[in-house]
Amino acid sequence: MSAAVETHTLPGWLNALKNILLFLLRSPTSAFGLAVLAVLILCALFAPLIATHDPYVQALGNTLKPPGNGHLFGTDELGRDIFSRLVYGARITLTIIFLVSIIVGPVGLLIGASAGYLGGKFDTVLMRITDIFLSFPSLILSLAFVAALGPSLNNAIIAIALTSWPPIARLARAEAMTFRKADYIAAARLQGASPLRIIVKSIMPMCLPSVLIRLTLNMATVILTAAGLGFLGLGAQPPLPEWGAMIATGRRYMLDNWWLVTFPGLAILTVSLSFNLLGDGLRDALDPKQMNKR
Amino acid sequence: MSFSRLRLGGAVGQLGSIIVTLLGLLVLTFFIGRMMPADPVRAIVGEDATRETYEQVYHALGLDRPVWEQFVYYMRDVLTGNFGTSIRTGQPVIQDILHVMPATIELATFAILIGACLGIPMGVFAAVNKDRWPDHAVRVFSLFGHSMPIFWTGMIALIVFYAHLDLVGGSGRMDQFYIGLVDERTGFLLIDSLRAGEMDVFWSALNHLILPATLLGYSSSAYITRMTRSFMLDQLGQEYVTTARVKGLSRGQTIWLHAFGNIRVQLVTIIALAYGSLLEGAVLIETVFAWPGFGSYLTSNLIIGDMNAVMTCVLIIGVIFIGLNLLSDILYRIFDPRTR
Amino acid sequence: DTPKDQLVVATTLSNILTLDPAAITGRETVQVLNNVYDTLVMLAPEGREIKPRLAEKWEISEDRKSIRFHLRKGVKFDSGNPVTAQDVAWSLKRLLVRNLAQSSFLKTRGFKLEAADKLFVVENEQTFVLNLPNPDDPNLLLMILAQNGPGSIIDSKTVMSHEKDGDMGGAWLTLNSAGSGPFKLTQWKSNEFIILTRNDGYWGQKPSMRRVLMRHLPESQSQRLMLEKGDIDVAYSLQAPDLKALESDKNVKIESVPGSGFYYLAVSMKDERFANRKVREALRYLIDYKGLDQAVMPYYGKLHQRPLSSGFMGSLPDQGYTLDIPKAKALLAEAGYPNGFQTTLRVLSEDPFLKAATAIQNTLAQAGIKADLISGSGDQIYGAMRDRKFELVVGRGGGGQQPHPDNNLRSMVYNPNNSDDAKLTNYQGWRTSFYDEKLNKMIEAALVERDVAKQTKMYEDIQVYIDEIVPSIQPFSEVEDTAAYRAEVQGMIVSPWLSRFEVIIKKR
Amino acid sequence: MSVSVEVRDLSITFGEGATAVKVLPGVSFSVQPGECFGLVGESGSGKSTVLRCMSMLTDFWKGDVLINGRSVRDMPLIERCRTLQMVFQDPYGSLHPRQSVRTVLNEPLVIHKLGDREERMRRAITDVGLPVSFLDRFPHQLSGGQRQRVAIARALILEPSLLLLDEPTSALDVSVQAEILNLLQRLREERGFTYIMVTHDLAVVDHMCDRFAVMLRGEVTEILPRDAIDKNRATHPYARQLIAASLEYEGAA
Amino acid sequence: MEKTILDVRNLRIRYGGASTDAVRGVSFTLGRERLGIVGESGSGKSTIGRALLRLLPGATITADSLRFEDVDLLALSEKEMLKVRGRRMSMILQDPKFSLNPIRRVGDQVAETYLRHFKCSRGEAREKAIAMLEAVKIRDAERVYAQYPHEISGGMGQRVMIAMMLLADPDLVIADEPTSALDVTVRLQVLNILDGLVRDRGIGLIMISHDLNLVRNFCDRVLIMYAGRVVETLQASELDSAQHPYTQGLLAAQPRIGGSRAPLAVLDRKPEWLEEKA
Ligand SMILES: Nc1ncnc2c1ncn2[C@@H]1O[C@H](COP(=O)(O)OP(=O)(O)OP(=O)(O)O)[C@@H](O)[C@H]1O
Ligand SMILES: Nc1ncnc2c1ncn2[C@@H]1O[C@H](COP(=O)(O)OP(=O)(O)OP(=O)(O)O)[C@@H](O)[C@H]1O
Ligand SMILES: [Mg+2]
Ligand SMILES: [Mg+2]
Repeated sequence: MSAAVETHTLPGWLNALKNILLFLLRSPTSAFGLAVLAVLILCALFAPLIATHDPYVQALGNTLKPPGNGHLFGTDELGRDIFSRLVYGARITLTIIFLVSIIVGPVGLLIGASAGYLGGKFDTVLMRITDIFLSFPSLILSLAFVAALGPSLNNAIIAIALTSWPPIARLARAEAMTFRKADYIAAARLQGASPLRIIVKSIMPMCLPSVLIRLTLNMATVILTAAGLGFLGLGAQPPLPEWGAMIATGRRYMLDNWWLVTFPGLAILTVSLSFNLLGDGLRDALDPKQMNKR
Repeated sequence: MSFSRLRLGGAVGQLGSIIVTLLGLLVLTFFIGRMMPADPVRAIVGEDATRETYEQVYHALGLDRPVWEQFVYYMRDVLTGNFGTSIRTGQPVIQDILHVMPATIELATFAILIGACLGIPMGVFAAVNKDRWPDHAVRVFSLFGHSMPIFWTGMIALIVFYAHLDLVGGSGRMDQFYIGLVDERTGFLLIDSLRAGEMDVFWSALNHLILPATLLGYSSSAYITRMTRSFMLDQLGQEYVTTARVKGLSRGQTIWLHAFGNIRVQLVTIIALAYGSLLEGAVLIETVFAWPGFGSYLTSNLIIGDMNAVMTCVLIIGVIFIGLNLLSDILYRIFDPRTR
Repeated sequence: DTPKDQLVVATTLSNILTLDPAAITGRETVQVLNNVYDTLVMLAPEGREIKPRLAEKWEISEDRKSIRFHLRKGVKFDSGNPVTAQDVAWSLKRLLVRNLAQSSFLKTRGFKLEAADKLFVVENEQTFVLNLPNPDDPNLLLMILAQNGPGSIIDSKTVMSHEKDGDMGGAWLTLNSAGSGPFKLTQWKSNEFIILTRNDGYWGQKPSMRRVLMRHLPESQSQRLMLEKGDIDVAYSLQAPDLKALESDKNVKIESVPGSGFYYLAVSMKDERFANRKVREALRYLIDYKGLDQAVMPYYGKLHQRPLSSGFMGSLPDQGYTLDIPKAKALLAEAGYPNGFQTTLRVLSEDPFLKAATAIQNTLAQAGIKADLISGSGDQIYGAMRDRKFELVVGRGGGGQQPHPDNNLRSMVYNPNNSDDAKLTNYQGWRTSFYDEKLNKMIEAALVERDVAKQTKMYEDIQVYIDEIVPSIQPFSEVEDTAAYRAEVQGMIVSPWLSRFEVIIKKR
Repeated sequence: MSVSVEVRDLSITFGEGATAVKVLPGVSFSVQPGECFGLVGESGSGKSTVLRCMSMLTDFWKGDVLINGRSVRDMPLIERCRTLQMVFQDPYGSLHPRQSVRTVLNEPLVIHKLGDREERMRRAITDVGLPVSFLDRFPHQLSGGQRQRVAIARALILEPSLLLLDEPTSALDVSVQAEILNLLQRLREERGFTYIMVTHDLAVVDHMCDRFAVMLRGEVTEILPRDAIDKNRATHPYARQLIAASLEYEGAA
Repeated sequence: MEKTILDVRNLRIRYGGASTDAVRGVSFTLGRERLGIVGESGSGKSTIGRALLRLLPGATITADSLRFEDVDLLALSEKEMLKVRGRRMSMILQDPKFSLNPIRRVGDQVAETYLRHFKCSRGEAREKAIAMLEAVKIRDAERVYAQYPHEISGGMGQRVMIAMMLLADPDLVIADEPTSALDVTVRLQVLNILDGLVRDRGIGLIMISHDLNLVRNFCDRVLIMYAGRVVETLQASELDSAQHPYTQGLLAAQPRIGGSRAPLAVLDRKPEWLEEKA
């Protein structure tokens, strides 16, 4: 313990971030996840530069061309370049992930942390609501919401968000329950901090790592759910190049024109896999248990 | 999914919370049903019906009453055990569900068996070899299963194993011309066909089951593997494991006699949970494989606004989850002396 | 392979909600009932002329106000009860009592339940007289009676023995059959399968199929794989790419036959932009008829531009409209929209609708009309149309089940009352808020014209007039029904409206 | 600014119905201004519970806790916080792992809207014998003893008059314990704090406290002056046994 | 000191991933005696204990000599090690709350040691275990045998641990802070039992602790550790005349019953202690 006092020059959070990144890069699998994520972000940012064609322009005379001949991944049933659509699709995927996460993270965190910290009736009511949403299979719940609100990308995002906050809230609550008895919370109460202040300043930061991990792993699920909605015709509307929708329309041709579904399928698989790997790596990097270790 | 969701409070509060949850589920479903742009009347009377016909059916379905009244009537019926008839099939909803549920149970049971047999050993193996190559290999293999868009892999598998290699049966629960040959007693085709002594039907059913079940099993094994690994890591870090080793137990003995014994209940819980979500959530694979199961029943009824059927399905899902809650509570009581 | 004496048909059963003839909707159900129930008369699979079935012969009265049917002797229902004129009258009256989907066929022709006993008259066991309430074309009524649903003759004794709470056996008939057709309904599992078994007491030629299995297989690719392997005999819901691929399989035959109705682009004339005739005319030039016909519509429909099905009395050849962007732009400019406008285009999220809509969206854009696609389920798309809350729709419809021009015209352009409250949702004219008094009169007059030559001319005139006024609906393709079947299946009648399995044999 | 404390018939029950446990059947004692009062007893005897009740961290107890004659129940939150503070047993658990020392010390100042924050923080941190540069450290960069000092600084920054100390040194090494005990001793001399100190180590009691209460299963069996330890002048059998064991353990006669 | 049981020379241990050695060149020998190891938290006491049983996966252990009776601990394969662990050398872990498998009966856990090392039936192992439980002065051993860890008190749990580790009659027992989680009163009882058993069976005992009072009363010899090194070795009785300033500081920092209330002496850690040799 005497040796535990080290000197750090970087600000705390930056240093922590650096450490986490280094940790992730050390493991080959999470490094892979990071790399794919980086590629995805680059694709989304520089889509116009990377794409070889306009993703929306149809060429009815050039439909269903196999990969090659100027079309890296071939063309679809309306003669659109699949590679370019995939590249632009990265934007949609990222938008979905981003929006869902920034809705779900804070909402789930706040609900869960409040329920866990305050306990009692408040907890009971919130957790019943959470239970209700949780006992609904998420795909079906999103389906219902999308069907109710009308199919569109935004509604799909809302629907997915609606279905993904409960597990996060559950997790945050479980974490909060373990912290609510901690002495530093008692100390904060003794200093006169209001419950809201304690939740925001003391409980939420403690739940953050596991919520972050969960969110990352959730992103994989979000991608799959969005794709599933697209597959069922309830996600992004044509002509948007959403990957799931691309598979849904492409599957009619898959027996003869394999490239229509294979590339979007691989894209979904790779991105979802890399988010899973990343989340798994983060779990090791941010493990709250390790963090609390003395 | 954290399994803490299964650990409801004390036995007394449990009944209350069960009722509240079920009621909440129904309210939510009812609300969604109201918001749906689906028109059950139109489904009944068709596109070309006259206004008069439309209104007659509208009235007959009770849709002209205030919403709360409809809900109250519905609740009253449910409490007396009457779940109504489905608009889409014209049958009592319960009868429909008794028909679709076995199909799904058959699929899900097979899937979960595959998932557990694959997932548990892999999870233990990964935990024991944490951060070494077996761990990474298992991680990639299992997360792969977790990341597959199952509708895509399903289609690919169908093409490869059915169309090209001809190893397995195609869509549906059995070959077409066997349909209707076996009386539906239990609804479980494998059991019914054995009882009837129709071995051809049995093999055909097995042949059709294996592919979707394997796919589902693989994807749920991912979850089981990850959870097993992390449970196992928790246990392996415990001091009692060291105690066991100090006593002179070998690694294998420590792992299987001590550590694994302590994750049994958690494992059963998450497997039950995975099973539960397979029962309700295999919509996509059921779509791809034309499997006449619960998921597609619920989905198709949802889309046309057949609310009697949807509400009953949702109730059943609620009951399944509550059942799982109870199951895991009971298991904890049985296996974990600390909770006795 | 499938057994020699069984027929396995893959199709989509999700539209089948009941098998009660009074309540059915949709062509899949008609296809099932065609094999279970007999009608008084039937339409010949080729040419669609009216042929005897249960009625050996019939006479139309001089004043064209009644039809007398003479029933075939010795025909029995599958229960063993004889088929009598009472059964016929009962079956028709039942439609009005039940007042469900199929009742509209009679009600739109003025039949009312109160007058039922005067309209459906049993002269004796073998003779039935149908009195028409309104001046009408009796041929059209014969065509309606030829269709299963309104025309199904049901075994009244058997059904009434299963009556519950005055439903005239409705609950029982949902799942069971009581007809005199070549097959009887053995089992129906919603969204799964329907099993028909041979009626050994059938009065006509004995079917060679012992059993017919209609299997719900919505996935086109699955159907194709199974058809290729011989696991099914007939495939009904194949999509274009799969049909195209199957063309080269010599074990498989593909047949397209005229269906009913059209694929069209409809506008809502409630919207002031589309109330403008010039705008509608511009839209006429913004559809790539040829391109659609070649790239999108094969197997689903064939090029067609008039609101009258080809082959019907008085039908005229197409006007020959083509995609003409400059002309459309000019028309738009005249209408005051030189830069186009923003709108929405609703469409079913299925083939070929979605593809057609995507293509139309593309051509509209070339004239500056930016249409956002809204795709969805039937309720979302046609529901909006029924509520008159839409801008553009790519849809399908327009009558034509009865091969009579009136059937098309009423569905497409007729609109007796354009007020919102009228809720005449069965008229697409009303749905699109299209109202033309003169046209209504012309349609009504043509129907009751006795002289066939005159009548034909009148229908031709109507089409010319329609072309002038530019109605709210522009067809671009005429519906075709397509099925693929194993080459050994012979005697296949593809059109679900007319399809019967009784003559099918398998030659191996 | 020394305060007197009076605890009368403090009782508390955890749980409800069949599972209810009366943890404190009724505890009474009083503490003079400026006194250091010890609470000893076996593990689970309710020592911490008494402190948590006094500080209103647990608020469903019965009885009276009077500070300078005023019931803690009647004190407004803000005033209560500025009258009594608590130091917890486990220095590893009592600091928020994600808050820097500065945040830890700043929070109470913000809540109580006190000015001169920087100045107050500096004073607090130097008072507990840490360099000012430690303000920017996080708990994981501190040793156990340093953490405990920060915890004490946090308690001091609101300038309370009564400190409740729940085994403040039992998680620490002897050598570190000595530093903390010295610090507490010094602060008491300088500021006249009143301490109520829970511990299980009679040597610590002997070193720090003026009087102490021996608790057994939630009850105060006996209140003894400090010098009763040495000669084991306790009368209650449990108290005698406890003192005897401690004496034997120390190997001192 | 009749015979050397353990001979450790220049033991160095480095945890995988750590940048410095946790134990840096520790040497000592052990006969049939009770050896105390004291030192502040983190000085490497437990690490030595665990290293002797080769329970540190991923750590690098080097030593000039690491002999236990007739075997070289460093050279043993994992399989051979299984015969040493529990049978010939065992270790009493600190906290019974965590060191017992929570879902197995304590008796079974004790009997498991016997079953593992001797060919015998379950019944025999059970008898042995009960006898051993009685030997550690557990009243009503039959009943306790069937209880689960959460049902017994800390003191009992610690006795169960002792019984479990002594059942196979090892020659060397390492006790890693066996009583630090216990109340003073219970602590004494447990120590007395341990002391009695060691005396009766004549085995070597290494007592790891950070409590000077404890080693003073229950050990023959004491190693004082500081930062991974042994800074001083003393007879327990001569503890008060320790030479090393660290040891002296520790002794002085301790408050004593009846001691003066003057401020306690505070350790002033000197960097050169890190380098000094014992
Ligand atoms: N929130 C609670 N609910 C139920 N029982 C409790 C609660 N808090 C404490 N107890 C019980 O009250 C008793 C006294 O606990 P307390 O923590 O005050 O003991 P203690 O004397 O401080 O012990 P230690 O020396 O171990 O800290 C214990 O038996 C404990 O189990
Ligand atoms: N698994 C590990 N990985 C890396 N370093 C470790 C590990 N376990 C212990 N250490 C480090 O090794 C050093 C010695 O630890 P050890 O547990 O032996 O100390 P100790 O003397 O037993 O302390 P205590 O009195 O707290 O039990 C410490 O600096 C500790 O941080
Ligand atoms: Mg305590
Ligand atoms: Mg240690």
